[in-house]
Amino acid sequence: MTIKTHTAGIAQAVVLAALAAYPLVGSEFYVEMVAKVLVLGIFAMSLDLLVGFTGLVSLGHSAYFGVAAYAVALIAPEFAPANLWFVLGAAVLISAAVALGIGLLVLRTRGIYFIMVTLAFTQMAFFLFHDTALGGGSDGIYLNFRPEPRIGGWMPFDLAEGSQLYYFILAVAVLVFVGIKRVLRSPFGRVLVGIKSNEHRMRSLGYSTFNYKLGAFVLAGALAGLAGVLYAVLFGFVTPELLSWHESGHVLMMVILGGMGSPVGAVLGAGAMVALEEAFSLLTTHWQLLMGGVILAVVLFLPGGLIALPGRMRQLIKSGGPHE
Amino acid sequence: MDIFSFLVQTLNAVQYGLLLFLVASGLTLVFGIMGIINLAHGSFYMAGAYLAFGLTSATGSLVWAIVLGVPLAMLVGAALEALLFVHLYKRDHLEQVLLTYGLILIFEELRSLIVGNDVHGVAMPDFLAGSIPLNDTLSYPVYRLAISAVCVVLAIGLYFLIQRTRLGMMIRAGSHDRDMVQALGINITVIYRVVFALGVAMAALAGMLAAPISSVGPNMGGQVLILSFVVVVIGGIGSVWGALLGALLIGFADTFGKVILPEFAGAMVYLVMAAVLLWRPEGLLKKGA
Amino acid sequence: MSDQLLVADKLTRRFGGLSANEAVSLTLTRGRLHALLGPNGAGKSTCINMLSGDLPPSEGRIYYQGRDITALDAPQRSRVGIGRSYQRTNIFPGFTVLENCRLAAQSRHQRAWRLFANALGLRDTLDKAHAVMAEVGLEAQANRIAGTLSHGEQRQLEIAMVLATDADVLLLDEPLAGMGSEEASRMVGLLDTLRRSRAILLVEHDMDAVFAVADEITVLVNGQLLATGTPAQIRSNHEVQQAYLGEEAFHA
Amino acid sequence: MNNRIHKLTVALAGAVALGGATLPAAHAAEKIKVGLMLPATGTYAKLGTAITNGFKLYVDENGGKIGGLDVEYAVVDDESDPAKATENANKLVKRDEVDVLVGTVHSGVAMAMAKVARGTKTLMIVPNAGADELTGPLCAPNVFRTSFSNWQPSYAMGPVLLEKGIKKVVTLTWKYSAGLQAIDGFKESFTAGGGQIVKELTLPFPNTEFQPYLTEIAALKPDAVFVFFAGGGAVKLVKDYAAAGLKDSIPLYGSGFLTDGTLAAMGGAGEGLETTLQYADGLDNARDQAFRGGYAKAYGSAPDVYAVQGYDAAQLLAAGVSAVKGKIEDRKGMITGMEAAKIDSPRGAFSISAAHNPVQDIYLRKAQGELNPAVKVAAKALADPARGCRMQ
Repeated sequence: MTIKTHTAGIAQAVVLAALAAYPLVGSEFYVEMVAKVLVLGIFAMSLDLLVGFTGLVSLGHSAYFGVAAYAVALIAPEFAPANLWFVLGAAVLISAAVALGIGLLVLRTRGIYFIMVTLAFTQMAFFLFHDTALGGGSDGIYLNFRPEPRIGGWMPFDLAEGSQLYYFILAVAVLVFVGIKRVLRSPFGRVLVGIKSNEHRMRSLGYSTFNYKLGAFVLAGALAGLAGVLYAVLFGFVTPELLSWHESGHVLMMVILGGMGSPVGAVLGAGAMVALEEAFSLLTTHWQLLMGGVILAVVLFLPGGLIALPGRMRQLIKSGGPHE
Repeated sequence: MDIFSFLVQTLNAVQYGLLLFLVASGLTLVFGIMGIINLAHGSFYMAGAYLAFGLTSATGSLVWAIVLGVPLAMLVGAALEALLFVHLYKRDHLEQVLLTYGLILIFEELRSLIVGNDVHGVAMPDFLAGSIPLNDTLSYPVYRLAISAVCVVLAIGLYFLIQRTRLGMMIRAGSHDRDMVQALGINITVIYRVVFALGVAMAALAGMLAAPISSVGPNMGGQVLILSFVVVVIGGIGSVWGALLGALLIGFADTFGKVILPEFAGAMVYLVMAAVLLWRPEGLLKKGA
Repeated sequence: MSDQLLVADKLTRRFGGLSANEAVSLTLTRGRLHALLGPNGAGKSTCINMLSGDLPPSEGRIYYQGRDITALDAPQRSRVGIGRSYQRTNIFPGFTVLENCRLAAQSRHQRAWRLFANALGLRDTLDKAHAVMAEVGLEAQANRIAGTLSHGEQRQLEIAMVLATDADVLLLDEPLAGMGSEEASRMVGLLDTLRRSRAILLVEHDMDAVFAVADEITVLVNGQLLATGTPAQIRSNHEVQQAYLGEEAFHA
Repeated sequence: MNNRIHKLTVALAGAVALGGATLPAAHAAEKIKVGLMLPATGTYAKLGTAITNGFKLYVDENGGKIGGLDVEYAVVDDESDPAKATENANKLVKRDEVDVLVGTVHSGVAMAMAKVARGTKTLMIVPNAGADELTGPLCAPNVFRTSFSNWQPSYAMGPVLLEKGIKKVVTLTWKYSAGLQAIDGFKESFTAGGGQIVKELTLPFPNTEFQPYLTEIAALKPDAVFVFFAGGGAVKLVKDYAAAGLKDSIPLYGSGFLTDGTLAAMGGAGEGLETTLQYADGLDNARDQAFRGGYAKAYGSAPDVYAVQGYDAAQLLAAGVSAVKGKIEDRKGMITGMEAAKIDSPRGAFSISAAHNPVQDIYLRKAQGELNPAVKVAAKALADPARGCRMQ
């Protein structure tokens, strides 16, 4: 047990070191791609909080991601950089508020109905931005300047510079990762896991599970919003498609691919998804065929996701391999 | 809106609702009886439309296309069930969603590989090609009315199949308690295969019937899929009557939303769905209730 | 009378046109074990579900220490002090025995807002969990996964979880079901101890156990209360003999 | 600028992408690297193929060269997904380090591309997307377009209808930017000439349940209906419109995309439809005939407007490269050359406006079988007003 935690700790440190060193060796494009993976990793971790830990399968998580991204683009002045801390705080608060409003309604339903109502609300949010002039309509909206992390007259770093933006995103991702880990071992987190395991029993033990689920929903919405802010800052372009249910499905896929119920798995899933799409699209224009095949294979043969792969291999070796 | 327009819009709403029911009924059957969420249902609709296009070109008539196409779709459905879906019964909804999402990607790319990305049209049978004049400017296509009629016949047929036949009895039993049905010596494997094939055939039939009045092209399954899910969920999963009710409700919401509240037309369907589910979290006609 | 902890006053529950419970009244008193008897389908589960808050009554009221708690839902009733166990084992099979008990204990002091606190570092909760494991005799199994316990041990765990919630009213739905005789007698011993400081409602099929341990018995038939009284009164009640127990059971 | 070849090695355990080896590239001035960012999958896949074909046809006609330079392609499928657009554009600009970005069909995706092009000062040529903004508020020295602005084709329709004595029109389109901008263009010229828009109907994209609108149109009884639709939606609208019996009583007009590549699928319902576009079938010019012959020979099918736009994108690029005699490091010289270019297009010659949009003739066409032969020139050398464009 301790050896296992030990190796996991070492592995995490190695990965972190590699991520930190990457901008020194990688080209601009791939640095940006890794930054995107980190942003999607935050997004996936936030969804995992619902799907993997609380047992709430949401097909509408892109709403909070997209709303925050739009908030950044709309709050920021057109011809000058905004203050990062202000837009960040405001956008995350807005996502959390939207999640609270939607959560109050959707958490009354269960199972497949929950999946569908979350989808319905995402579609409504999508049409809000797609069909009105609010955020540039269907063509989307630019964020012309990256926000400045100004505190008074002091600017600790500059996001306009690619590698500094990368380190900022990395720092946020690490904070979210550590934060989620801590939340999961907190009394609150233990209750969420209990709800996933047996909600009925949790209620009869005295937990008003609705409130806990709502708390998880809002927290997940806020973190998705955080990812949305980073996305807007990274790419400078926000479009209604960020809110579409396809994006919700996409991030759900990341969670499953990596292995749900584990923050490491969520980040792993985001990385694997981006890498596979990249690799397949280099191979053929019909790359979605391959992507579909991978999804099928993961669901049929690797229910635990990538994170379960080492364990399965170990089992295979222990049992003497397939030939015995 | 004058009374004439109102009546015509009502006709539009009912007609559209019935078309939605046609697609959704197969979904709700598979859903309710087998407990499978099938996102690829829209792909079967698309496959039906392309089948109609191909077979109509080959045989010269949509009628022949349907006569040949429906059994073909059933065969494909049975094969898919035996090869893939049989692995899904013990899995949870999440995995079903993912697997069938993967299938959408595969079907869409296969479509692109096999028939390309062109938009096609399918000719309707000559005897249904006319229109009935409603007033001096507006007339109503006979074909649309014919589709509505087919939908009504199908709804009644489904009712009889489920309530009055031996297969229907087995289906109802299967949907309530699998173990008990097994114990009674009824072969559930066969029932599931038949039900799934039926669901696929119904989606394909919907695609074939809709082909002449829509365009046959890429991604045509996507829109229909979401709408039929909305219908099924509003109606109550597994309830055929619920699907009919849900489909008509959506038909009305969409039609009158476009006319009365054009600003919210895009979100209208989802608004209705959210409202219904907040009022009745398990749909209008919850199964068994 | 502060020792009357839970009072059910004419509880009625209808499902469609059917009455599963019709004007059932009972009183649970501290220090006494009250058994609920009745053939299958008599409405015992419906009754216990109404008391625990799993099912709202159609009519009638429920009082806890004189306070009307009819409107409270299941979690609220648990927090008031009403704990229940289930007929079908209802635990967290994937968690350790300790975590099962710890979660139950945590419910008394939930601290949901302390997002960054370590749940395992909350001493009061942890101590409570260990205490209840010791009380039911599961201390040695603390780190086992609950799903791997024997059936009897899982029933014990279920009781431990209820105890961890500090409930002073225990609603126990067939705690002896499926137990071997040795396990069962240990459980009966445990019930005997638990009764001293609490009020217990016991739904049970094992007639010997019921008559051995109960202070009071209520018999339900077809959703209606047939008789309430001491084991001796019930034993001699003619209606009960007719309707439920049968002559043989008594002369055996 | 050196070309780097990167291999993406993904360590799944850590999801760390590591940069790979760097290879010294061939001398830059000998060739030009063209990044084609077009849809190869999804609804617009067919358009993407036509544009690619058109572009490559010009290059092949010139012995594989553009302005004397060898052409190397880098291709990305943009899936018409704006959510992935910035990253896809970056793939070409930052990973493949292309000299020029060519794309795309979808306006939202093109907007994201333009953002990348502006940020990195990469030359960009838009071979289709009609968003007015691209050569309006978002115009930039390095962003050109060889297709049209949404405003252009429909603006030309206003006077045509007025000339026919049509006074009252209902408009119908999908509620997305392209549709709304097209309707605005029509409205501008039509109302300026005294026409009246009775009602502007919009339906949510990509919904195609037209029946309620047709009923409403029948009740409003306008002199004519003007629409903007393309692809499958266009097919369905025209068929539904005819089936509702409206075709004979209330004539239907549209921006030319209504009948481009869709007439066969309409199965006769589109016969006689009049539309306006920058290209038409059977144009009386030798350039077009040569182009059509070449295209048919190379790809075995007749070209469409999208192929022309792709072909002209290559021509415009060639003008720029020629202007600097192959020294493409001279971006400024290239831009000047492209601005001054007179493109000998199959659609008829056109020049480039100050905002970098074609100044071109718009044809009135009338559908005949599966073709859209020109009836006349509806607007001569029409230039987009380029509102909000401030070229730095």
